[in-house]
Amino acid sequence: MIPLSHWLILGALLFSIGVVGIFLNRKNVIILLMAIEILLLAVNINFVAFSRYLGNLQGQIFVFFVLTVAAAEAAIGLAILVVYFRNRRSINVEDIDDLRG
Amino acid sequence: MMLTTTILFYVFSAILLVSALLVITARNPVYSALYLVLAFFNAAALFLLLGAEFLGLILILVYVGAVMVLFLFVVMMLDINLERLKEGFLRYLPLGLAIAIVGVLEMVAVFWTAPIGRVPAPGPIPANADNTRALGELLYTHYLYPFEIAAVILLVAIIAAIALTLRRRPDTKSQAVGKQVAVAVRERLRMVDLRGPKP
Amino acid sequence: MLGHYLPVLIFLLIALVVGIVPLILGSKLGPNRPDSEKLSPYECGFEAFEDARVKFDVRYYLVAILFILFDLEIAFLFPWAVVFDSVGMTGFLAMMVFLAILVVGFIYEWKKGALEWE
Amino acid sequence: MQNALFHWSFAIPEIWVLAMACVVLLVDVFVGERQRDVAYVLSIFTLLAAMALTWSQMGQTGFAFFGQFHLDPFTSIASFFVELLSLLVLSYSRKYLLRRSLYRGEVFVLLLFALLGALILISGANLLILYLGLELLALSQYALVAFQRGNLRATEAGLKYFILGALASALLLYGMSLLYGLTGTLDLHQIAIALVNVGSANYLLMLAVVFLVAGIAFKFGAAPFHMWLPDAYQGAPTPVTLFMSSVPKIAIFALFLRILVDGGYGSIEIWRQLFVALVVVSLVIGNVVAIAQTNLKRMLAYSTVGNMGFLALGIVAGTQNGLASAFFYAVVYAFMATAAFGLIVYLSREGFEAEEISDLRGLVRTRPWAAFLLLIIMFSLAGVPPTIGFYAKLAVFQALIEAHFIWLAVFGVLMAVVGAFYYLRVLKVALFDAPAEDLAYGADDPLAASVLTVNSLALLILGIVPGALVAFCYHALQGVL
Amino acid sequence: MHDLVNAAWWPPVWALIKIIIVLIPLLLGVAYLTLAERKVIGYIQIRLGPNRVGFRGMLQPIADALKLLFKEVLIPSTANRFLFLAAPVLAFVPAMLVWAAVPFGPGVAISNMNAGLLYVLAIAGLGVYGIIIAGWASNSKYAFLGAMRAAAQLVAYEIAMGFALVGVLMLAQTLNLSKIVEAQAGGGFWSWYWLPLFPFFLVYFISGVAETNRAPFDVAEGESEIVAGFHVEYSGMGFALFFLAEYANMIFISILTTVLFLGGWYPPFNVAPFTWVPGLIWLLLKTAFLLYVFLWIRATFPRYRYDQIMRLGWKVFIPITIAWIVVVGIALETPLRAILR
Repeated sequence: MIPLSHWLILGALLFSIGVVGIFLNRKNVIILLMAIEILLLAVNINFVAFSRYLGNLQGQIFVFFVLTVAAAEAAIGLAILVVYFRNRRSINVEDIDDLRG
Repeated sequence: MMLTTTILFYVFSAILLVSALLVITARNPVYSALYLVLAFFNAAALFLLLGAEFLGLILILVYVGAVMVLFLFVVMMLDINLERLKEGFLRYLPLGLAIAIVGVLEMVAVFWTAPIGRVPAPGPIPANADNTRALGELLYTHYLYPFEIAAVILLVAIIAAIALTLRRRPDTKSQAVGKQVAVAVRERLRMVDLRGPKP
Repeated sequence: MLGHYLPVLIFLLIALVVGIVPLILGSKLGPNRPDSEKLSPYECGFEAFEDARVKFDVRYYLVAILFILFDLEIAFLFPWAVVFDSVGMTGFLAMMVFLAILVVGFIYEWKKGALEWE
Repeated sequence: MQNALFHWSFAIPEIWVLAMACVVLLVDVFVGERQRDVAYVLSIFTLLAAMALTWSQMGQTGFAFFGQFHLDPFTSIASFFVELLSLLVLSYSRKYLLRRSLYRGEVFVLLLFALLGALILISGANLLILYLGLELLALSQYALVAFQRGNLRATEAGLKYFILGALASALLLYGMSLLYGLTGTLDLHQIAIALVNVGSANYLLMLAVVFLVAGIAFKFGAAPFHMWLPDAYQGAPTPVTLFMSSVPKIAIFALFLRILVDGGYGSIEIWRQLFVALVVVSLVIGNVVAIAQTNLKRMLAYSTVGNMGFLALGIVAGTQNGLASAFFYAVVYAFMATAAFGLIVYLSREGFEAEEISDLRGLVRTRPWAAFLLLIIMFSLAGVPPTIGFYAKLAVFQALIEAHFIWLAVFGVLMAVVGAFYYLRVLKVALFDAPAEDLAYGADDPLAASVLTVNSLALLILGIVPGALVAFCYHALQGVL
Repeated sequence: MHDLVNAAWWPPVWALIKIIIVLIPLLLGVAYLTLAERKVIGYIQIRLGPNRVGFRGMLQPIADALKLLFKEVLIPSTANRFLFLAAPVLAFVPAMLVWAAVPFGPGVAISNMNAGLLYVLAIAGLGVYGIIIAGWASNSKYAFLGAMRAAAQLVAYEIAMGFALVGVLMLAQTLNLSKIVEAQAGGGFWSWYWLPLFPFFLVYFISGVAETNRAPFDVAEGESEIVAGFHVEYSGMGFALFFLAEYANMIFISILTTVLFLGGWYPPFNVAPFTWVPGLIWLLLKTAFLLYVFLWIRATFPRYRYDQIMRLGWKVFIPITIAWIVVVGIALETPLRAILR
C-alpha cells in the first residue's frame, strides 16, 4: 500500500510546479491562471489524502468547497482577463507594467 | 488489487506531474489548456484511488467539463501572438529554479521524515461504499452554514461576470417573446374607414 | 469501489484503440493525393481572406462562465437529492435557501439581458 | 440537530446583510437606471441597521452552526467596526461614483457582499468558514477593482490583484491542509486541543505555519508579499481603494487571530519568528520606498505596508496586550486610511483624480479646511502626539517592551521617524507650495465633506481622549488566550 | 468457479468480455440506425429510402462504412495536424465511455457503479472537447463558428439536463442506475417516473435531442448557413468517427431516458402476457421507440433559429426545472410523498 508520505510528496511537487509556473511565467497571463488551478489541485490532493488516511470526511467536504470556490474564482478571473484584453488587445505578461513601482 | 492500486498510483502521479509541467512550459496556450485537462483527469483518477468517488467525478464534471471549456474558449478566441513567447523566460529561470528546488527538497524531506507519513494505511475501500451519500449527509446538515456561503459566492461570481463582461449593444436585435405574445390587435391593425367620396 | 472503475479504465483504452485504428486504416487504405485547392479551408469557394481566429462575441464567454456556475449548482443538487430522505427538513430548508439565493442571481441575469441572443 | 441550529440568531447581522444585498440587487434591476438613489439609500440603511443589530448582540457569547460560528466580544466589536467603515466608504463615494458612471447597483451589492465576507471571516471558528469568508471578501474586491471595465489601468490592477490574491489563497490553503492533516479536524478549537500534544518542534507544523503566515502576510500586504498592493491601490477606483485599505485590514487581522491564536496558539514560537522577519522587511520597504512616490495613492499603499509592519509588532509581542494593541492598531489604521483616501475622493472631480501629491499644491489657499483636515490625517498617520495614530503606535511599542522585544521596539521607533518624513512632505506641498492655477477641486459634495470632517476630527479628538476606544478594542481581545 | 472469480486476472478479463458484448452490438446498432433513419424519413416523406444494396437495402450501412474507409483523409494545410486528428477520437471516446454505466438488467452493466448517474453526466459533458478542438484545429472560419455555436448550445442544454436529473434522484434516492430502475418497479407504467416527473421527462428528452445536435436543434451544422459546422473540413474516417459518436449518443440518450423515466426493463403492465417477455427486450423496445421519436422529430419540425434555441434552453427549461424541483421537494415533505414513492 502507498504510504501517506508519497501522497504528500506528490502534492508538494505539484504545488511547486504551480508556484514556479506563476513566478517564472512571463509569457501569457492565461497560463498564470492555469498555474493557480494547479496549486489548488495540489491542495486538494493533500486534503483528500489526509481525509482517507485519517478516516474522516472533513477533508473531502473541504475539497468540495475548494472546488466550488476555485471554479467561481476562475470564472471571475477569466472575466477580468477578457475585459483587460479588450482594453489592451494583448495578454502578454510583460505588458502589464503600466503600473510600476 | 493492492498491487494494481499501487502501480496505478505511480502511473497516474507521473502523468499528473508531467502534464502539470507541460502546462507551464508549453508554447501554445491551447496545448497548455489541454495538458491541464489531462492533469485534471489524472487527479480525478487519484481521487478515486483514495475513495473520493464523488469528488473525482465532480472534478471531471466541473473542471474538465466546464472550467476548462471556458479556458479553451478564452485561449482560442483571444488572439495570442505566438511570436512573443519564450523571451524573458530564461532570464528568471536559474534563480527561480534554484529557489524552487531548495523549497521542494525541504518539503519532501519534511514529509519523508514526518511521523504522519507513516500513518498505517487504511484498509481497502468497501465495494458498496457510497461516498456521495456519506458526503451529502454531512453537507446539508452539519455543514449547512458553509453550504449557504457557497451559494453567496456563486451569486457574487454571477454578478461579477455579468457586470464585467456584458455589454449591451444598442444596435442588436433580439426577439421579445413576451411582447409578441402580449400584442393586442389594436397595435398591429388599424381599421381605416376608406369610404370614398360619395358619388 | 475501485473494482467498479477498473472496467472503465479498460474501456477507455479499448475506446481509444477503436477510435484510432480506423483513422490509421483510413489514411493507409484511402488515396493520398493532396493539392493546394483541396487542402485550403472551406470558404464558399472564395480564397480564405482572413485568418480564422477572428474575434468573437463576448457572449460566448458569458455563456461559458454561467455554465460553470450552474454546473456547480448541479454539483450541489445531486448529493442533496440522493440524501433527500435522510437529511430531513433541515436539509430541505438549507437547499431552498441555497436555491433562493441563486434564483436571485438568475433573475439578475435575465433582467440584465445576459440570456438574450440576437 | 435542531439545537445546534437554534443559535442561528447569533448570525442575524450576517443574515440581514445577505438578505438586503439580494434586495438591493433586485430593486436596482427592477427600478433601473433612473432611480439609482433607491439602491444607494437602501444600502446605507442596510449598514445602519446592521450596526444596530451587531450592537444589540454586544455581550452575548456562544457558538452557532455546529461550532462553526463563534460569537464573542471580538466578533461583535470587529463586526461593528467593519460595518461602520463600510458606511463611511459609501458616504464618501456617492458623488465620485456618480461622476464616473460607476453609480450602479452592482457596486453597492458587491460592497455589501465584501462586507459579508468580512463578517463571516470575523466570526469563523472553522478553517472552512475562514476560507469561504476570505474568498467572498476577495472575489467581491477583484470585481470591484476591475469594475471600470473600459479603463485599462483598473482592469490591469484587477488582474494583478486577482493573480496574487489567488496565489495567497492557495498558500493559505496549503497551510490549512497540513494543519488539518496534523490535527485531523477543521474545527479551530479542536485544533487548539490537538496541538497541545504536537509541540512546536514538529517540522510538519512548522511547514504548515510557514504557509499560513505567508498567506496571511500576502493578504495583509506585508512585505515581501506586498507586490500587488501599490498597483491595486493605484489602479482601482478611489472608493474601492478606500474600501480595500480599511475593511479587509480588520478582517485579515481576524483571520490571523482565528487561525493562529484561536487555533494555533500552540505554535506561537514558530509564527512569532516569522512575523519578526515580516516586521523588519515591511517597516523598511514601506517607509523607505514611500519616500520615492509621487502618486499619493501609491504613497499611501506603501504607507499601508509600513503600517502593517507596525501592526505586526503587536502580533510579535504575542501576549494578550500585544494582540489587543495590534487590533487597536488595525482599527485606528483603518480609520486613518479611510480619512486619507476619503480626502482624495472628496477633492477629485470628473477627469481629475487628485491623486498626485503635486495635485495638493497650495491646498491651504484654495481649500483651507481640507488642508487642515489633511494636517490632522498626516499627523495621525505619522504618529504625531495629540492624534490617535500616536496612541496606536504607543500601545504597540508598550506591548512589545512588556514582552521583552526591546531592540525591535527601538527599530520600530526609528522607522516611525523615517516614515514621518514622507507624510510631512505631503504637508509641505499642501501648506507651503504655491497653488497651481489650473487646479480645480471637486465641489458641492456636502455629504463627503461632512463625513470627512467628522472622520478626521475624530482622529484628533480620540487622540485627546483615547480612553474609550482603547478600552473598547482591548475588551474585544478579553479572554482570547 | 469460486477460484476463478477470485483470481487476480479474472476481473479485467471479465470486464473485457462485458465491454465486447456491449461494444459490438452498439456499433452495429449505430450502423443500422443510419439505415433506419433514412428508411423512416423516406416513408414519412413518401419515398422508399435506400433499397439497392442487399435485400431492401440491408447492406447499405456496410457499404457506407467501406466507402468512408477508402476515402482520402484530408488535412487542411493551415490546420493543426495533431489536434485535427485527435478531435474525432476525443468526440468518439466519451460517446463510448458513457455506456460503461448503462444497466441492461438488474445489476447487469459493464460497471454497476454507485455513482452511475454522476459518472454519466460527467463523461457525457466531455463530448464538447471533440467539437471545439475540431473547430479550432481546422483553422477554418466556418468550422470555428460552428464549433462555438455547438459548444454554447451543448452547454446550455447540459444544465437543463442536469436539473432534470435531480428530480429522478429525489425520488429514487440513489445514483446507481440499476437501482433507479428498480425504484420504478411495481405497478406497471404508471409507477414509472415519467408521470410524477413529467416536466423533467420532457425537458430531459428534448435536451437530449439538442445535446446530440439533432434537428431541429442542428443550427451548429446548418447546411445552408455554415455548411456543416465544426466538421466541415473532415473527410473519410475522421468524419465517420464524428458520425459514430453522434449516433451512439442518440442511442445512449434514448436508453438513458428509458432507464430514468420509462421503467427500464420493466413491462408496462404487470400481468401475464407482458411479464413473459424478457426485460432486455422491453428495454430495447422502449429505446427503439424513443429513437423513432428522434427521427420523427427530425422529419417533422423546421429548424430553430439560434437565438430561439438559446432562449428555450436558458429561459424556458432552466426555470421550469428549478420550479419543479421545488414542487417535488415540497410534495415529498408533505403526505403526498406516499403517492410519489
